Amino acid sequence: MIELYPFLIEAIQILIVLLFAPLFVGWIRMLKCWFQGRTSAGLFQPYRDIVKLFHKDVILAENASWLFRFTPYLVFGVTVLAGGIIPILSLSLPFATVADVIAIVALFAIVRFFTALAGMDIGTAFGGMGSSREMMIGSLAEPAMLMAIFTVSLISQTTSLSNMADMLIHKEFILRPSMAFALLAFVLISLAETGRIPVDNPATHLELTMIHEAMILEYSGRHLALIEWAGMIKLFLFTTIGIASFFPWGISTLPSNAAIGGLGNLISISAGIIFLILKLGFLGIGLILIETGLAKMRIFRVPEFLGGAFLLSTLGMLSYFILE
Amino acid sequence: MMTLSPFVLVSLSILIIAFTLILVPLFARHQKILIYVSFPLMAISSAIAVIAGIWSVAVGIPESTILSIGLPDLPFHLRLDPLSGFFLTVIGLLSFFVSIYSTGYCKGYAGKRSVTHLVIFYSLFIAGMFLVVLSDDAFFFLISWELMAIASYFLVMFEDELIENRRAAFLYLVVAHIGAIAILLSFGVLAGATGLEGFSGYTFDAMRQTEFPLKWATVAFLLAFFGFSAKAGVIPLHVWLPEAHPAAPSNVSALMSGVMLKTAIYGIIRVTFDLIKVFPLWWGAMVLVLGLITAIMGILYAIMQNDIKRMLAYSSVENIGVILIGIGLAIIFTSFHIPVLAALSLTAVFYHSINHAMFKGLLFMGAGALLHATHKKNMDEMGGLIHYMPWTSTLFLIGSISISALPPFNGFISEWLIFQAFLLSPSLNSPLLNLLIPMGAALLALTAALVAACFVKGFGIAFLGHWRGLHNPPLHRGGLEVNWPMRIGMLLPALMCLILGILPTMVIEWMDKISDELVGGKIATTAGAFGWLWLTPVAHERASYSGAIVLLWIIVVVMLVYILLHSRKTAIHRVPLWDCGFEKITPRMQYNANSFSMPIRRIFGFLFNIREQVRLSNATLHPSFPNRLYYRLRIRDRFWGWIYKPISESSYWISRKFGRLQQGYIHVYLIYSFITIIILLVFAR
Amino acid sequence: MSINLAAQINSIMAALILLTAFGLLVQRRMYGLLHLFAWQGLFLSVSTAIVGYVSGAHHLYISSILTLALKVVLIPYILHFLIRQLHIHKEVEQLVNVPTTMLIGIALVIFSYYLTAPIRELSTLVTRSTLAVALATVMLGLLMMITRRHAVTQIIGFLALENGLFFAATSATYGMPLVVELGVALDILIAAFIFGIFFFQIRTTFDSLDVEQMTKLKEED
Amino acid sequence: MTLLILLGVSFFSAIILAFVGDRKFAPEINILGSAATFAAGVGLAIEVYMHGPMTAGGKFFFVDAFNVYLSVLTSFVSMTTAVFSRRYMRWEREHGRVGHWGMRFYHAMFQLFIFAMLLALLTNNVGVLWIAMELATLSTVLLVSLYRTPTAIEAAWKYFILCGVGIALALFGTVLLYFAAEKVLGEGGEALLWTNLSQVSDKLEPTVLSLAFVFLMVGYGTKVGLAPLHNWLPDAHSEGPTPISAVLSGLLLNIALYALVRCKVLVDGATGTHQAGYIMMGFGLLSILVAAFSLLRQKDVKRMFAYSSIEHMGIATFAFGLGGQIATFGALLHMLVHSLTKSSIFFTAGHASQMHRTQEMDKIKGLLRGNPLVGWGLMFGVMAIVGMPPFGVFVSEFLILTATMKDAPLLTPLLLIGLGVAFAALFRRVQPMVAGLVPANQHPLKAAHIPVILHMLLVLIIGLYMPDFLSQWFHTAVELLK
Repeated sequence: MIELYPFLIEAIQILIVLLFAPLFVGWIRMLKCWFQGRTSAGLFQPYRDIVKLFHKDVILAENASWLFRFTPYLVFGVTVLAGGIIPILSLSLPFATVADVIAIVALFAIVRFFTALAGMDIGTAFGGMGSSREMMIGSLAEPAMLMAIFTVSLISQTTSLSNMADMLIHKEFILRPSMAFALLAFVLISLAETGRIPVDNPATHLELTMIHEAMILEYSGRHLALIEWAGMIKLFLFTTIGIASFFPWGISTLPSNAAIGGLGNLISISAGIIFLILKLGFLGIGLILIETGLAKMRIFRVPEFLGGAFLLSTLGMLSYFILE
Repeated sequence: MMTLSPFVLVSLSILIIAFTLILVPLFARHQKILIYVSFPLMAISSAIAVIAGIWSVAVGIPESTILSIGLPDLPFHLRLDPLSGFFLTVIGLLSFFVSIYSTGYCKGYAGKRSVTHLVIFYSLFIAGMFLVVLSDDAFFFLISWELMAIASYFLVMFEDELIENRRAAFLYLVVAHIGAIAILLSFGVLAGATGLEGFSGYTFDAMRQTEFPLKWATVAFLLAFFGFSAKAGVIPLHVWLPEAHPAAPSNVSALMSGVMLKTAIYGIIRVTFDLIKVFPLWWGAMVLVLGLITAIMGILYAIMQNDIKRMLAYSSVENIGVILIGIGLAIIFTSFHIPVLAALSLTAVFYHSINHAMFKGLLFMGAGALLHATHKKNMDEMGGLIHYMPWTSTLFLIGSISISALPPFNGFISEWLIFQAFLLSPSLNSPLLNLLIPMGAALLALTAALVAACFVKGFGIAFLGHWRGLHNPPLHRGGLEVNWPMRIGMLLPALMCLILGILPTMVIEWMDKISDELVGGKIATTAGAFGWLWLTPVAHERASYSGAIVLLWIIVVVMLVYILLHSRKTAIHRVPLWDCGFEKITPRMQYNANSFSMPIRRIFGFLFNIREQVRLSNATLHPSFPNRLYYRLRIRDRFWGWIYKPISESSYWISRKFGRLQQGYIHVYLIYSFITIIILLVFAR
Repeated sequence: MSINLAAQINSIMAALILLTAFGLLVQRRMYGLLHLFAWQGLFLSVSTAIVGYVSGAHHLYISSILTLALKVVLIPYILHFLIRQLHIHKEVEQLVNVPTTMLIGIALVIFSYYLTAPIRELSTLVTRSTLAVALATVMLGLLMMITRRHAVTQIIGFLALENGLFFAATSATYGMPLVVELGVALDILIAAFIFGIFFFQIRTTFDSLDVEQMTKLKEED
Repeated sequence: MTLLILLGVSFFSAIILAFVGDRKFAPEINILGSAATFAAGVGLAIEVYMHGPMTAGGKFFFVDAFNVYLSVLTSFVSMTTAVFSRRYMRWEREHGRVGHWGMRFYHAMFQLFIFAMLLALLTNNVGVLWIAMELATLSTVLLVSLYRTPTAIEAAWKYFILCGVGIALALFGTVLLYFAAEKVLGEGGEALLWTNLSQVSDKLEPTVLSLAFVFLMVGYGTKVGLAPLHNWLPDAHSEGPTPISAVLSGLLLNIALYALVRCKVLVDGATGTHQAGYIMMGFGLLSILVAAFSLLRQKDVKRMFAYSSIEHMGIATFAFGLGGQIATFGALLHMLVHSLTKSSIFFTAGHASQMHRTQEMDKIKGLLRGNPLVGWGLMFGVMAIVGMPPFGVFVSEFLILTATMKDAPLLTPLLLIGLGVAFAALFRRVQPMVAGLVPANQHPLKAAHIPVILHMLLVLIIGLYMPDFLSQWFHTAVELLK
């Protein structure tokens, strides 16, 4: 018989994903305000926004097709699915085997694909612009992302995230140039993928610089809420992917079955949660340092930025073959 | 009395085609009846062929027979083994769908022009493809190969009153024929190397039995690879493809792009793995590099196109590139004697072949539906069709998702398998590969991402937004939807895309015999080890994927969220566009195909021969406020200038020189004979 | 008359034939050409008769008579008739000037001698040495066709060439089998009529027999 | 006996037609005569097939597998051409391109021409072979100038002079051959009989024979139309009436090649080297290349196909020169399928130019729609001639190419360039002619379909299934030509 326990952990993780994502964003915004010497709206502002949006009516453009209305649900669902797969609390999640890292990247690709289509659906100049730019960025970021992850998966001889993390934890730690390259590349890419400065600015509707915002311009009410929430989860997930593939230490490694006994697991899980919170906190600070340090770049500087990331990740893979 | 066997079935299906051909003249007068009789017959015969193919792959025992016709000492040999069985299945499947589709599509011609030729050559075309995979000796192979080529040539030239169609057909035929000659030569080399007298060396069996010396094997392989690449559209031999596919009727271009290119893949695999068998590493490297170039260039060219069928054609080039990558890897692994990995890459190859057949067929049929409804090929004159063609748009969307390798559809599986193969390659030691593999993986990843961009453009421009056409924005909603046969013809491949996406383990288990026969490696044992639900190509701790669960999850969550959100009634207000408070937006303000691909054009522009003209009408107050603006963009394939133009020009130059021989002066002619005889006498002496 | 004497006479004939061939090569006037050609035919028939006498191959007499009839009487008469009909008895200039033609001709004679040298070693016939002359005559005929730009002169060159062939046949091999000889003679007769017709056709369509005009059909443009 | 009928019929029908040439029923007589000839040919073929090679008329005639299949081919194609010329020449007569005397002349000469070719094929005497060749030339010279246009006369004149000179050189070669032969066989007619020569060929004097072969090569080569001696051919083909072009390139070239091959066998026997073969290969390759590249710049439809004939004769010559079982088999087959295909192409091209009142290809359009038979006939004819399966030419080219690949691999690139260029050139021209809408300058026409369909069917059948007796013949012929 299948035991419920693993699924319990799975449930906890998904819950954490859903709840922590806005919190993380709130944390980042708060930090940002502090760094810029403003008073922040507080840690829980994102929750309020989402709830508020959920209660609003939906204002839909006349010529919006079913695709436009379907996209938010799909985006949300896919993102949550990814959240169920990435080892955040435990390495032995029942869903971990559903998709390996390539598939996870592909899941994010689905999100992008449909968001871009939705952006074109309503037939505005901005929507098209956003989609076009998003696809351009994506088509450069996605391979770079894959390459960065591949470097790690070459080292750990697997493409499933849990096993990668597992390897890293249990192998003795060596400083690998390839890892360094991969990490650097990964950071750049996550900035681009999650639409942060210097690639995109989540906080602006300044028309000509919009990318992600331009696509979802026409969304409102619960649709917008879903998309925003999914966006937050995406940011959260990228961070946790980074954690899982570069600093997995602290994630619970115990095989999740009752044989070990509930208690040990519970401890390791809760320890995992604490570790997670700490890591997130630091990563948030790092992110903010970057964001306040850099200025948003022109759209046609972005390819160079991403090309750099692509180059770095490829270098990482090469250096694995050459140096190690 | 003969017992029923795959071979009997396939002969039956070919007989049905012959029967159809006999029927055609009877109904030539009544076009509608002709359409309703012939295409269903073709569908039946294709279905039978599919059964035969699946069956023969499942049993995995080759059957062969010898017809009594052919050359005096070289009768036609036919053979149905798992490899040919698999490709028979692929061809049969798509031609089954397309035949259903054609019943609806060809009605569009009724009254306008006679479809008799279309029917004849369509049947011949399918028969040719069947025979190609069935033939088991060089001579018969070439005959069926050229039968296929000629038939498709006439199909491309079907609407022959247009000059560009004629040019396309001509280009296609020339490339195809040169390729065929190369294939002929490679068979000649192989037959010569068997050392058998007379014609007995020309049977594939004889070639299978012989161990070829490397020198001859290399010559033969290069010739064959050249020949088949010409058909498959490997860059730089791809130029005919984007010309011919738009020219042909859409059901034909679906077949050409979906399965005719696959016959070339079949040829490469047959010659390399079945006939030659042993090969050095560098063949694989060459194929891999060519595949990478083809893939990346193909998709970049595809993104630049505005004609939807040209776009699809170039994307076929890209897919062929991906398949070649797999073949290259398979060759490499085989030359390193790692049968399991070779089997893995070959499985990826087969999987991608059938996938591409499905979604490219679907997409071309969709393009045909667009053509059928709007009589346009240029995306910039469509737009907003999702409101007018709900079925077509949905099916086209599914095709786009599958081709963009997004889970849970089929495109993802094959791409995923190839990535796995890439990531497993470090286990072999060769400095060359250590540099090649990462590059390969990177370029493949880039390609995959660009495909998504390309099809967002394709679907977005053609189906979404407002009607972009200058005049006649189409009428009421759903008004343009195509007839039922066409919908069914598109629906079935869409379903196949989903099935292939969620049940990979079963399919791989089915097709495992082929790679076992060719490279002596199986992966089904490991692939299905974790249960039918999980695809674990090598080992479950290495990598695993379950399309079914992904699909299930997405459905569940979406439903859940939907229900949750709709528990409380919130109104939906339909309002005009907001667009940042932009005033009076017109459809002309939308992003069009050119503007969509502009960022990528900026990045990769150096690969193309681009001429961009912007002219402001002079009567303006200030250059920044022109009242009219004229923009023109021309994107050319660089390979024309690099390869094809020089060849044609030089041959014309030579012909001018030869023309000098004949000046019309009889004295000069006499001098020729005079000099000839003097020279010969001097030699004879 | 002894064999040697016959052989000597035959070689004199050969010399004369060669001489006439050269004469044809350089002769400018139409009638002159005609007469030279007739003379060549005469020499040919004489030498044929002599060879026939020497070898005792009597069918050679027939062919000698044939030659006399055709090459000395009939064809010159036809040509004469045509020339008068078509008023073309004027100077006919050449494409290549005379000295060059002569030089080439001499070179050809040497060449054909060098060519036939090994063969005459093989032959046992008294007349073997004349093969070189025959070949030379053929070559000279061809050269004449090349250098002359007038239809009639080309025909004469052609016929001279055939004289050379006949001479080769008789001198080198004591004559071909009779049936062949007859057939060849017949062919020449037909040919004669055909070019007769041709002269009229050309004349009527081009109102001159200058071959240089007939250069419409060509490749270069 | 059948042999005498075979020759006699055509000869006498020539005489008859010389008198009744322009009557209403003259074409029918023409057809009847050639049909009878064909029947006799088949009869002869059966005899030979039953009893093997035979001589007749006191060793004057000699029939073996090689020449019997050619004579059947000759009589067959001449029959179909007669059928074709019935409608074609009537049209020409009605449109006043040919006059009363022209028709008489045409019919008589047509039969005479057939007679000459059959004589050349069947005679046992190398000298008579030469005579027949000359006769064949002379009988067609005035047919080429039938239309009396300046270009026609020019073409005929060139044909007459060039082939005359060439054939004269061939006679010189024959004389040399006789010169060598009479030492072995003694004087008299015996010494020129092929049957005797072939037996003693190894005793013949090599130096003499190699000299002889040079003259024969240039002589008969001129008639085969090998570059650089080919210049008469395009002119003659393009200017003469189409039936004549059809038989010229379909049959006469074959006969000349036949004579050449016969001589080659002797020379090979004597010299024991492969010299003759090399010379033939050289001529063949040169012809293929020259013809292929000249094809690129053609404007006149019949002229273009004349060049394609040069190319194919080049291929056959090359294959004969290459020697060996497969190559020779291929060459024999190629002679057969080429003459079938090419003559049917000329039929359709002739009708096409009648429909458009011009031979300029730029003005010929929309044949598929205008006259399906002519259009598809031309299309498939060209597909066949460029060597596309499943037509017979593909088989022969398949054999020749693979043989070349085996014996002279370094020459294959040249061969391929030739074939590729010819393919592209022909299609580039033919496609616009057949495709497209019917132009204004096209007039309907009652075409003669039987010959075209018959030829194409035969070529198709040979391509898919070669009957046993045919391959038997070829194999025995290959043995003869060893």
